[in-house]
Amino acid sequence: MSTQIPKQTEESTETDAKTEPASKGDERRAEKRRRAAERREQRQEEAAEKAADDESTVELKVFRYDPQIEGKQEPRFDTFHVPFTKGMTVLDALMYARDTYDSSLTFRHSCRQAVCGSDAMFVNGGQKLACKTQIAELDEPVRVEPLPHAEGRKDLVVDMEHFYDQMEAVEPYFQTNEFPDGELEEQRQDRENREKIKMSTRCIWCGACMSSCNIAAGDNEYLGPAAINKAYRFAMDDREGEEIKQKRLEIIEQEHGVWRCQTQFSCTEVCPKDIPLTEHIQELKREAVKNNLKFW
Amino acid sequence: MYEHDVVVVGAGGAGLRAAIAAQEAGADVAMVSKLHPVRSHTGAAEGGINAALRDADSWEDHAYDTMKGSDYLGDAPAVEALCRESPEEVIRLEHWGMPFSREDDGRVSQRPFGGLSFPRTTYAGAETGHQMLHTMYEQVVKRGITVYDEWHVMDLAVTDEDDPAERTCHGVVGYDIQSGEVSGFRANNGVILATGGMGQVFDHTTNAVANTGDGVAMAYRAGVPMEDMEFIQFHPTTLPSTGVLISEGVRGEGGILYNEDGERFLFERGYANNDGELASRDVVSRAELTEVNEGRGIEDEYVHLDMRHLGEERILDRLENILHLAEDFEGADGLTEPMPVKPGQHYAMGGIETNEHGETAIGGLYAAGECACASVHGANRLGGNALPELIVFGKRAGRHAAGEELGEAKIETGRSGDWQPADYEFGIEVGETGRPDTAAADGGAVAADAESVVGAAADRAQERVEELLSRDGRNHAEIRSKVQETMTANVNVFREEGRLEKTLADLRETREAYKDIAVSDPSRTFNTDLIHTIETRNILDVAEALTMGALAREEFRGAHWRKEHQERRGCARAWHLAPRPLP
Amino acid sequence: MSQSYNRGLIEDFGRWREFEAGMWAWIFHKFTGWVLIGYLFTHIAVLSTGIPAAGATEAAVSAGNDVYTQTIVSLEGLLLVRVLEVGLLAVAVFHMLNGTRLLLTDLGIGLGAQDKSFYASLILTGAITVASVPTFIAGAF
Amino acid sequence: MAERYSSFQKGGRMWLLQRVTAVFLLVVLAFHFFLLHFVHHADEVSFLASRGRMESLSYYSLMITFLVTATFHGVNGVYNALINQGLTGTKRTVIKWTLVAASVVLIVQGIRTANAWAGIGLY
Ligand SMILES: Cc1cc2nc3c(=O)[nH]c(=O)nc-3n(C[C@H](O)[C@H](O)[C@H](O)COP(=O)(O)OP(=O)(O)OC[C@H]3O[C@@H](n4cnc5c(N)ncnc54)[C@H](O)[C@@H]3O)c2cc1C
Ligand code: HEM
Ligand code: SF4
Ligand code: F3S
Ligand code: FES
Repeated sequence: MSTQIPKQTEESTETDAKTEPASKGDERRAEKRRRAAERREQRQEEAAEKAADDESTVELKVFRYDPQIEGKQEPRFDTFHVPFTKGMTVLDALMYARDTYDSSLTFRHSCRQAVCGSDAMFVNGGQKLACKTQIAELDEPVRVEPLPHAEGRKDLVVDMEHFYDQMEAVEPYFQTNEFPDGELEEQRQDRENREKIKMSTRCIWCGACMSSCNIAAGDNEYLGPAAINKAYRFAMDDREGEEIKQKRLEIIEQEHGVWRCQTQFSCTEVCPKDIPLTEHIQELKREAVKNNLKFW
Repeated sequence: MYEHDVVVVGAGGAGLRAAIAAQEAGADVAMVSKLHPVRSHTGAAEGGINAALRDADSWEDHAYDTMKGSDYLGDAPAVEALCRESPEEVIRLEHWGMPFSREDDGRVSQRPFGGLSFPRTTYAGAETGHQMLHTMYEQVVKRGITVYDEWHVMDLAVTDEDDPAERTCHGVVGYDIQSGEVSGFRANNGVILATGGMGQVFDHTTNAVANTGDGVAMAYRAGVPMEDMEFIQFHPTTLPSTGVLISEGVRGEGGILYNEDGERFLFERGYANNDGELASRDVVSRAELTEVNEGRGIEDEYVHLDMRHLGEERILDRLENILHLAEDFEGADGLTEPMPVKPGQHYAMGGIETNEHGETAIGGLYAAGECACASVHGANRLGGNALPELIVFGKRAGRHAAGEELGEAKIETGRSGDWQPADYEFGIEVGETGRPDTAAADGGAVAADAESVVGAAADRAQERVEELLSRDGRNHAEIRSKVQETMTANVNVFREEGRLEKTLADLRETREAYKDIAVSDPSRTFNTDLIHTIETRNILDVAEALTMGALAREEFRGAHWRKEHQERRGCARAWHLAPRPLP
Repeated sequence: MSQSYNRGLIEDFGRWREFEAGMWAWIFHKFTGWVLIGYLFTHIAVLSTGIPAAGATEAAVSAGNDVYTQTIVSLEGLLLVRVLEVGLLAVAVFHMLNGTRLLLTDLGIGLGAQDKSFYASLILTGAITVASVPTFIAGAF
Repeated sequence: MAERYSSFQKGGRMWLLQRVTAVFLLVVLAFHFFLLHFVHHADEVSFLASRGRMESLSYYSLMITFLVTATFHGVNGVYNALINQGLTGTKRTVIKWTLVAASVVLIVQGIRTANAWAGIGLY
């Protein structure tokens, strides 16, 4: 399965398709697509009705807060009316509002294509990547707020430090004691194994999952779905070898590790990269139990 | 003031690799980046990394392909370094755990790519850049390299000798986006610019919003020559509203381009009678724009890329990702309607002139990655050649800056004789970039010590911030979009002398307007209004250098099309564009 | 530096309209679990009347005149108690069914259908509860 | 970084026990409900009948295990839920021991009741 490939030829698409058979994540994507299509149809009908009312603008209600500016210290919602264009995303609308009405409207964004993970926000009550969320699929007015359970810094910007700390707490780097001999020798990995870790490597550190998880909200030390997923990515990589795997399991088994997860599935629902987070967490729990049973 | 041996500006692929290399060479290194490293635009690359890994392949073949693709404008020593070292760098990434796609025997997969004589594009699914970026960031975490993230570098701290070639760079000045603090970063051994692309010079680009060419502009203001700025790669199929790339795979599978009248214009209008949709990028981009310019574009903006006739099954099997892209970013359903596409800026072949060790003409200043031009891409870049450039030249710059001996460089930098943009007489006086804000305060202080150079630079930057925050004036958005409009209208795929000159005039006017720019948000925290204002000046500088290059290069070569000069000039070597002399 | 702005509980449950299946399942399971443990304590407390009852005469016991039997019979005679019992059944059945769903989840089974299995638990709970009403109410009038 | 995982809890043992007890409870609770509401109707309960059942050793031991597992499962569940809401420090220690004490009381009281029925002297 592939996303856009800039310079590929016909053959390469084939190789790609062969290498990576449809996985669970892909199924989920298909499911989401279907749902989105249904929603879209519904919206289109509504949009038609609306057009009759001459409503080609979108109403955005945006959370505003700045601890340094008098008058903004008390959080409030500002309303912006943005002309709707086909294909407009929440990010497009925010940028329009900022560039047209209020240049102090603040939010993080960069790639506009769901790879940099900067713009996870709380849109109409759900964690979404603004750049990957079509306005046409949302009910109006569109309410945009910063991610819940993170410290608000200003407008839609939240403090990501805690999230980064959790990500970095799981030793998120490849380790092995089993290096191949030659400099140019690869550490071979079979296709199944690469396939197994494929979805877990897609995380873009957006923090949506962490924000959606009630356990993470209650227990600040809980590693959280993204960090556990990161640990999964390495623990399941055969190239690291058994010894390191033991160490990995110890990390995720810490008190605020996998056992905290209560399979809420919220993380899996909101992940913009369709990573089956709950599944990965559950698999690690089982690995850990198996591992411990050996010593009982 | 912060102090390190090596300061790396930017934490994309090139910056991360440079930092790791410098650290391995024993230097105390810090990265300063306006985005958290994993947010860098390297993460958007999908296709792959070219490397001659297989026995049947050789780096010489890779070098040959690269040279040919560059329209023979690449510099041989740089191309050699790229192709020779790419395999070991790719394997190093593999040893760092990068999850490449695999063959049955467990080796990394490679695939064919346009312009390559051997399928040597190593890839990780359709997210090669993402995997590469994250793998390298993981190594940075492992090594505990200092990262100042969300620090925007405003300018370089460079001494101000009259001859730029005699100047020395002692550090940079950064602005902490979170706290609003302005601080100098002193670099004892060297500063490495790795600030990536400049796509925001155009209004339609596959590049990130953060790709504003900051490094290029900072170096330009400091007096470093720019090289090959006029060579910009445009991709023919990007989504109109966001610039998200639609892979050539769609056309490879049989997707068809239609104009508003439903004509398959590549054939029916004779742009590419043989290859049709599969003609090279430049050809297709130009054809699309001609259609739009002649009034046959849809909504006067784009053309249609239709894949419906391939059938749902085949689309879902081979091109499912395209469906998601079109739906997520354009709200279009590729199964039931044609997808809107238009050409978009994709890659800058040129940039800060460097040699094959990443050194620029200014002492202690290095550049690597898309912002640099060691000149491996010449007039056109081969797909899959940018990522190896990041790791090969990132590593070289990092090592060299850390003081490792890499031998005498074969490429010369800052050839003083070539500094005027060839023999071209600009019909119009170009705008004034002014001195770098951050040059040492007193003109005469040639022997100024590093500390005071950086200190003075920081003071100036601080002053500028205060001024921008306190005064009233225009908003950056207006100016930025003016630049983008004129660049897109006139310095895009098609370039005509008159319009290029008009662009210089426009830019000059915009530069005047920029003089009374102001920031309306008074906040000291996450003041993106201020950051965009600073970036807008960089966009202006880069746009100007680019346009001057386009005017000066009187030939049709690689990605550079000139109406009046449809011939390719005989001379093989590129000339270099001079930066504006300082007043 | 900047003061934080915490939207706390309002955020957690004020957006209940947006909750997806997994979240509801979590809330219900929590609720039913708490009800059950609460009931267990009460249950034992009520049953404890069996301790003094054990000291009653054999005749009293046979006649059902002991404290225990009296307590239970009088309690069961209350319609409210019967209704509460039906509620308890519903709670227990849901906790069991969803508990089974969670156990399967732990085994990595059916994660893709977690929303469907939650709805199934709900429907089954309803069905079983309704079906048991006659049995539970029997003799109450 | 390292301090983040300094306090290991042995192998998710509690987690596993929670599941194991759940499996057990699943069977026994169903049996319990069935026996006391469907086979014997609620309005027919009497000390005599209870005593009759409890006098069988297998029923007696089943009920004691039922009690112990249910208590563990329920109390551990509550404790977990509280930890997940961020219960830490002394508060946590206090609550933990309070819960343990409550469990002990519950189990002791339950056993005494069962003993009373079973005619075992200890109550
Ligand atoms: C959609 C797309 C697909 C591509 N596909 C391929 C491909 O398949 N193969 C290939 O070889 N190439 C591809 N490319 C090209 C390649 O990805 C880029 O050229 C390359 O990633 C640039 O890397 P970089 O490290 O130079 O810059 P970037 O990754 O853009 O990083 C720039 C860094 O500089 C920092 N920075 C910038 N300005 C400042 C400042 N003022 N102060 C502080 N920090 C600053 C940023 O925060 C960032 O960390 C693609 C490009 C795009 C856009
Ligand atoms: C009948 C079969 C039962 C099954 C299959 C079952 C299953 C489960 C499971 C799997 C959990 C763990 C949830 C998690 O940690 O993610 C749980 C939690 C719990 N159970 Fe049960 N259980 C059963 C019976 C009981 C009984 C009889 C009680 C009461 C004594 C009870 C009380 C609880 C409580 C209080 C929780 C914690 C709820 C929370 O998270 O707040 N359960 N149950
Ligand atoms: S796991 Fe998904 S939701 Fe969580 S940070 Fe990664 S990409 Fe975002
Ligand atoms: S939302 Fe939280 S509880 Fe587990 S399944 Fe996801 S981490
Ligand atoms: S802008 Fe990069 S993920 Fe949305």
